[in-house]
Amino acid sequence: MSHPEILRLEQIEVLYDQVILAVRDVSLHLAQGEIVALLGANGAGKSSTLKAISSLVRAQRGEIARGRIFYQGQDITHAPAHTLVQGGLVQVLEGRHCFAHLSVEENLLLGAFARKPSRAQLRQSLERIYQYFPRLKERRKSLTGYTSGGEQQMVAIGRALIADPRLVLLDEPSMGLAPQIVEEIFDIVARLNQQEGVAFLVAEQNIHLTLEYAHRGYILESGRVVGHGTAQELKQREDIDALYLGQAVHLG
Amino acid sequence: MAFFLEVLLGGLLAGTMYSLVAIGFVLIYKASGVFNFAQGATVLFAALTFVSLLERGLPFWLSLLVTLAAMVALALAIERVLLRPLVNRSQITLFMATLGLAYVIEGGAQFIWGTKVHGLDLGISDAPMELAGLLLSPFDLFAAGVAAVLVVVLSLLFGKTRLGLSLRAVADDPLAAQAVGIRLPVIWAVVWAVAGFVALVAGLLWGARLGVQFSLSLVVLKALPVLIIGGFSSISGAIVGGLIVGASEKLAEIYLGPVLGSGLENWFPYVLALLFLLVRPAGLFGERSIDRV
Amino acid sequence: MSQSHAPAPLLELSGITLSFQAVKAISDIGFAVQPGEICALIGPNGAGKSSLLNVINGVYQPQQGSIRFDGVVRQRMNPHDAARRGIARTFQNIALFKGMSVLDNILTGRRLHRRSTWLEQALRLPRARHDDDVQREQAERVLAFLRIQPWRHTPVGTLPYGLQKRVELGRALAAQPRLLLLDEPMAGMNAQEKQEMSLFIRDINRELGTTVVLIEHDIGVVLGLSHHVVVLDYGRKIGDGSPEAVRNDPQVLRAYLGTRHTAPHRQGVPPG
Amino acid sequence: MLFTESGQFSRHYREDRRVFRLRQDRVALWLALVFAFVAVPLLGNDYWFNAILVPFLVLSLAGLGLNLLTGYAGQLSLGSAAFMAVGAFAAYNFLVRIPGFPLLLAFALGGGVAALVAVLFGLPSLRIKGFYLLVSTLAAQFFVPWLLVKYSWFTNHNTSGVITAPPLHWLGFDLGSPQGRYLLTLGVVVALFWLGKNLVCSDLGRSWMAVRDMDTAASVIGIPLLGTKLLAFAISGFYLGVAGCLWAFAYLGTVEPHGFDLGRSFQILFIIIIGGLGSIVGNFLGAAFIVLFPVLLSHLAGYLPAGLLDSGQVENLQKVIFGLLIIAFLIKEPQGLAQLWQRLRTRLRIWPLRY
Amino acid sequence: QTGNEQYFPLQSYRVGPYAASGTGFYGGFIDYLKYINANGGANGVKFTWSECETEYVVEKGVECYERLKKGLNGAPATATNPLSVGIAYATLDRSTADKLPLITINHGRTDSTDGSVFPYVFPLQLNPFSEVSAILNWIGEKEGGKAQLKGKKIVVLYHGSPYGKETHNIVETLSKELGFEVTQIEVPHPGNEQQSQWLNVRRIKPDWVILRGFGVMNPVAIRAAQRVGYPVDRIVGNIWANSEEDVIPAGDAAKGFISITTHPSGDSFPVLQGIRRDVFDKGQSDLADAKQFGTVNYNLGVVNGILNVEAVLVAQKKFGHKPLTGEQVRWGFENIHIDAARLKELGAEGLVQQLKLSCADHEGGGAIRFQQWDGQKWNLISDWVQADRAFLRPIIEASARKYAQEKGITPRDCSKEG
Ligand SMILES: Nc1ncnc2c1ncn2[C@@H]1O[C@H](COP(=O)(O)OP(=O)(O)OP(=O)(O)O)[C@@H](O)[C@H]1O
Ligand SMILES: Nc1ncnc2c1ncn2[C@@H]1O[C@H](COP(=O)(O)OP(=O)(O)OP(=O)(O)O)[C@@H](O)[C@H]1O
Ligand SMILES: CC(C)C[C@H](N)C(=O)O
Ligand SMILES: [Mg+2]
Ligand SMILES: [Mg+2]
Repeated sequence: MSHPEILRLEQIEVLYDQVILAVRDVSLHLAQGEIVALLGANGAGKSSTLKAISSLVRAQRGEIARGRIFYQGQDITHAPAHTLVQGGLVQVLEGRHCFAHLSVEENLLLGAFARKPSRAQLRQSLERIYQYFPRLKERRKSLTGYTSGGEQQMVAIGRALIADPRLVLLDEPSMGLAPQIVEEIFDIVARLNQQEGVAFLVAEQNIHLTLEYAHRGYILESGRVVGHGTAQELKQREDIDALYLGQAVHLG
Repeated sequence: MAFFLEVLLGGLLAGTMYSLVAIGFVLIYKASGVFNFAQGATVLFAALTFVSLLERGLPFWLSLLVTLAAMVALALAIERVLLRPLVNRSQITLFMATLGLAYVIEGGAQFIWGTKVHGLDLGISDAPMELAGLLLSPFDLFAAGVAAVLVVVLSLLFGKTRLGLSLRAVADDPLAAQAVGIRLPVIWAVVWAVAGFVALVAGLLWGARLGVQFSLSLVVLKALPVLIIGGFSSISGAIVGGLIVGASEKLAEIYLGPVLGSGLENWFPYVLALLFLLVRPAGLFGERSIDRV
Repeated sequence: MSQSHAPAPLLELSGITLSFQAVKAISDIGFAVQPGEICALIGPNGAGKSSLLNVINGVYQPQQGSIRFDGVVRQRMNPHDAARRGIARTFQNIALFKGMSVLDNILTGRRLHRRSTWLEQALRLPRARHDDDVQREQAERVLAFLRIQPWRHTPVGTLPYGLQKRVELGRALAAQPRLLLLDEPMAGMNAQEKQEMSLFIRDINRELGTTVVLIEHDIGVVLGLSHHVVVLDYGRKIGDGSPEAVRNDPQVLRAYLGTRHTAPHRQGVPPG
Repeated sequence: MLFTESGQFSRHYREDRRVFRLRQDRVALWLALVFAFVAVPLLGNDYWFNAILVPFLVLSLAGLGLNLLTGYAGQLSLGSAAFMAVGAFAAYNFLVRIPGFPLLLAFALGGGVAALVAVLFGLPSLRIKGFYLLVSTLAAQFFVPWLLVKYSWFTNHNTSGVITAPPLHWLGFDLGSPQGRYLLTLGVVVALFWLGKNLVCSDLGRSWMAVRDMDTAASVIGIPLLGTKLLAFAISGFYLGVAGCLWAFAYLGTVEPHGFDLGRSFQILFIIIIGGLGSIVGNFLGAAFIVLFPVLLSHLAGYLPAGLLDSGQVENLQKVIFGLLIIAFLIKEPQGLAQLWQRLRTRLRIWPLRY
Repeated sequence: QTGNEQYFPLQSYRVGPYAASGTGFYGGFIDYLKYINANGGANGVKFTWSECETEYVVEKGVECYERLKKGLNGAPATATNPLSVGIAYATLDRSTADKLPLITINHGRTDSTDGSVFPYVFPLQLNPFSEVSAILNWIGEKEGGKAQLKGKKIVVLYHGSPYGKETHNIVETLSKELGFEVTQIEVPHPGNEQQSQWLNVRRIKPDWVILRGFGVMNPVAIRAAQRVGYPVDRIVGNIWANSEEDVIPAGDAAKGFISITTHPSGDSFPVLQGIRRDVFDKGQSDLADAKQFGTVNYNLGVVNGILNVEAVLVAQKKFGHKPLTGEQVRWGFENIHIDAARLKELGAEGLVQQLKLSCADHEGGGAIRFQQWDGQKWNLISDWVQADRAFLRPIIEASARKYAQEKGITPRDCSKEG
């Protein structure tokens, strides 16, 4: 790719509780404006890799035991999480993680604060998110804890997008969402990517859908990168499909 | 009747003194979800530090400043040693950690400043004035005023500012808060420092009344029912709770005491709080816990 | 009651309305589930699917409407009664008992089948010991069925997501329910795991004759697995019928599936 | 090969269900019991019995009582001392008012009365959750001593509200000597621990943990929340009540209601935090720590050069260290000493291998 | 070591809610022992001691007791002085079994005055009953004669603990006897909130308030009195509401507050001068805070030292000039007789009252003086006022008999002791 690189991981190793080795050896890179898929079975280490990048592993008794991470050319291996957010690197956590006692709108606002926007800017950003997710506009005053699972997922994604990020780490964005919304989300991803050049690193179980939108992909197994290539290549690799991605189910 | 009013009024004013301690509690609960049992110990620490400095000849304002600095230092230390390593752990764990913290602060304060009883004179008279046939102490009025100011300022801070929203977010889900770029250590340090300031205010007022000594840390037990009636996460709840507890316990002691036996003031607020809870399980103004499946 | 040869429905909801302050989560919904069928609930996010399950097993109390389960009509259930009368369920967000082992979790599901009292158990009287063996055997069968024996003594909190979902299913299954309510049992799974899970659910239905009500967003799975689909949107029922009928209903397509799903799905369970 | 496990597979569920699955554990347990019942009474001295062993055992029992409620059933309580007080004063009244009342029966009934009171204060637990529940147990904590002080009937009209242990006789044995009181305590404690261990391994124990981990899910499974919680309060109250009897009669010999104050409740809470929430051996470990640690420190202070620190300062310092230890435990070893112990055993089991 | 030592196990407290009392008391006690040692000991027998912090907590007190009761390096334990009603109660049986005198100076179980039932317990100088009786005698005097008490209103404000409750019944009895109206109001421990109690006082408008407090309760009471407008010079603090630490925190509100004492403050007594010379000025004082020298709590410690040492000296006359066992010291206590001449020898005139103990009477004195706080120091405002001991004695004996019955104790026959 001719684009400059936005993210590079060099032989990352992630250790939880000083004993559980969740990521053994992951190296990968993303160019600016690229959508890259991170694929792998449950427990392969996708989420851990993403949290390592966004510096959130430490909040879960984990640490990056080895390796280095560069974001826009800077070493961010040990940078505190908030500086990354300010630098345009945000993560959508797996499992929603909304602020249950805050309203939907307050959740979104919090996502925007990192940029220290003016009031007018805030309004504007909010409107944009509500355009993406009209459902959220309806529920804007409700406490997020009482909204449905899918609504919470929208809040989590909206909260990340409102920050005008350069790189978004999306962890299982489709989980619990209705098919229509899933598509919409990927459409939004594609649009942001094309129009504003936002880069995405997406960990997702719905492989086929993901590979449709992604440019490239990496396959993780037991905390290691065991394969990578363009989306096209990956789609064609039957063996990988069978091994890690599962096949269409045939019920007798 | 006049006597009834006097009791009522006295109770209400006494209640605001409880609120002062309760506010510190609420602050921390609201901003980090920590049920901070060490708030009482912090009150002791603040008052003791201040008085000891005063007695060593520092002028009033300088002592205040130095004490404030000490409270900030304490907040930083707590953030570093306690909150940071325990981030994302269960609320019960954090609660228990504050029990340990209470020991550390209590022991530390007395280790540094000794166990002597100190008098503290803020220059506000506690001698009663007669107002429309009712006895009122200027000191009580002053304390009530301070509490009112604190409540207004802190409510504005929480309700109307971005900082306030961030604080509430941290209490809800520290991990997500980090993910949206909130600086947890800073938030915590700020909140605990503000709570330290509130503790100092409470410590000075309580200290002026009781003398500055060990049992200051026990006022936390008076603040608990206040909190529970008001709800853990509401600053105005702390005031309303304080008023309710103050007034009702005095009335109960005076009018119920002769029937049931005196000294019921110690448990009465708890039983009252219990009754409140049965009707409103999260206190008058508290956030209900959300458990949907 | 009605036509004699059609078996009476196991579960019949009518006129269910549920609102939370301003939000109307469910309005006037009614449908029936026949014994032995797999009924899928689908619909956009926030349509009220989970709320409906909560109504069925008494976690939420509807403001209006009635629930007929196994011939008995009620305005409301309470969770405990529902459990006693044979309704078990799993949750959208895994609700396992995190501090306990897999086996213990499954054993809690057997609770209502116990014959000995706590005092007998505390004193280890013979009846309690015999009871222990019986329940343990049943639990082992569930473990074997779901192929999770190797994790028997593992605390569930440390298991991977997919296995946790399976344990949760096991806990519900251990109760030997007549009606099994499953809230997105396959969310967050990859295709292979979804396939396994689908097979489990189908086996439960076929071999044990358990009636299943299931919420699922993967339309492929839904079509492949269910006998009967109910579609909700904004708290209303907008479709009710066989999988094929529902799939071709334009209203359903618009509200839920989105345009690209008209073609048979790329993944998941093909119909048949 | 003391710690070998080879060949010890569970062939029947019955074996799998045993309180201790490994033979060496059972052997160790029997050895420990023999040691405690036979060797200790022969070897110990007054100081050990009166000042260390008896309070250690009683506090372990109280810890178990609270652990059942808090560690297993997940209901936070700061009223443990109040339930101890109820047990002690109830038993006292049985003994004083009914001549010749059997000692152990009085203990059991004392525990029973405490259980009733605990249920009373546990009633709100269905509606009130988490920290808010503290208010209920704190209400008990303040109300009970007040009641006992206020109505002198409870203290048999003693002017200052203090009760004194009647002579300790049982089946014709005089248990008044330090050894006697130790054996009495040990016997009661061992029996109740056996019962407790069975309980937590039973259905009720699982129901408690289910309610603790997620009560909505528990109720959906068919666990009656109120009944389960109340039973936790009752059984916990019973244990604490019996512990209160032992505290009053076998340990101090005399108590006033304020001897069971909030400080004691905290102490018991610390026992289970340090020992390990939801663990049975943890209660012993925690109690041992709570009893021995201050004694050890103040002994150590005795070796400090005179004048360096006066005893008051040592006490303050001890407070600080104690607080820090609690924090350190919560950070490093959230499961308490029980976990540490477990790890040590695992090491030994696989020794000399490391993993 | 020489083996010529007599040991004091000190269950002291210098932290916790009552730290101020403990620090002064044990400071004075230890300083006195040092003073004696500096002057050759008790007939050559030196005193040793070790401290064990109880924090005023009963279990710690018990642990300390058990730990120290055996003596130190062969020096036998002399007597225990826990200065806590709770610890005293908990070690009462133990010390009797161990034959170690238990000294509860100015406090304790009143009925332990009866030495025939409580052979090893000594509520020296002033038991709680004598305390109230003497206070009422003085109030009577003030009102112009005991008969004038009739119809007067008195409020007793007491600490919610066994110590506070101890006098509940006797006050009622005395009110019937003397005809005054009494209201007894409990202040829950620790007593840092007394508004409602004082509002009650305000409603009752009593002629006098007797304050039976301890620790914080005292300054808080004084301030609360001021707040409800009750004159502070109508409050009489009891024997544990009489120190500088009780009034200083109350600030100006305490000016005019009256309390009783058995041991006036000040450092002009020869014995205190001696301590100053031989201990304090040599930098050997136990006090961390030099200002506590000569305060009420400190002086009580000195008095306690004087009486403990006196018991040893008395016993030495009978058993020889050597270290004595607890049992022998007990004999010493029962034969203490301090008259004016002896007081002069001790350099404690005005600091200690005349005392005569016996097998049947473990209190011995029963007199108090009154002092008033002027904002700086205590000024004595009365001479020794005696309690009505003859009136109290039968009540005490009855109570002791009841205890003996409960415990299955056969009382000693005091006529055979000597
Ligand atoms: N906070 C944690 N503490 C301990 N172990 C953890 C923690 N988080 C993850 N792990 C472990 O690390 C390994 C990798 O987990 P990770 O969540 O990164 O996988 P994943 O690929 O995201 O899986 P999934 O598809 O289920 O989300 C797993 O074995 C998991 O059990
Ligand atoms: N306890 C509650 N309090 C307030 N509102 C609620 C509550 N439970 C559900 N709702 C609201 O009711 C609506 C239906 O929610 P429900 O969880 O049933 O949706 P769902 O169909 O399961 O959606 P999803 O597919 O996203 O899980 C939502 O808008 C939700 O916000
Ligand atoms: C002797 C004193 C220290 C007694 C104390 N007032 C108590 O409450 O026990
Ligand atoms: Mg993941
Ligand atoms: Mg749902």
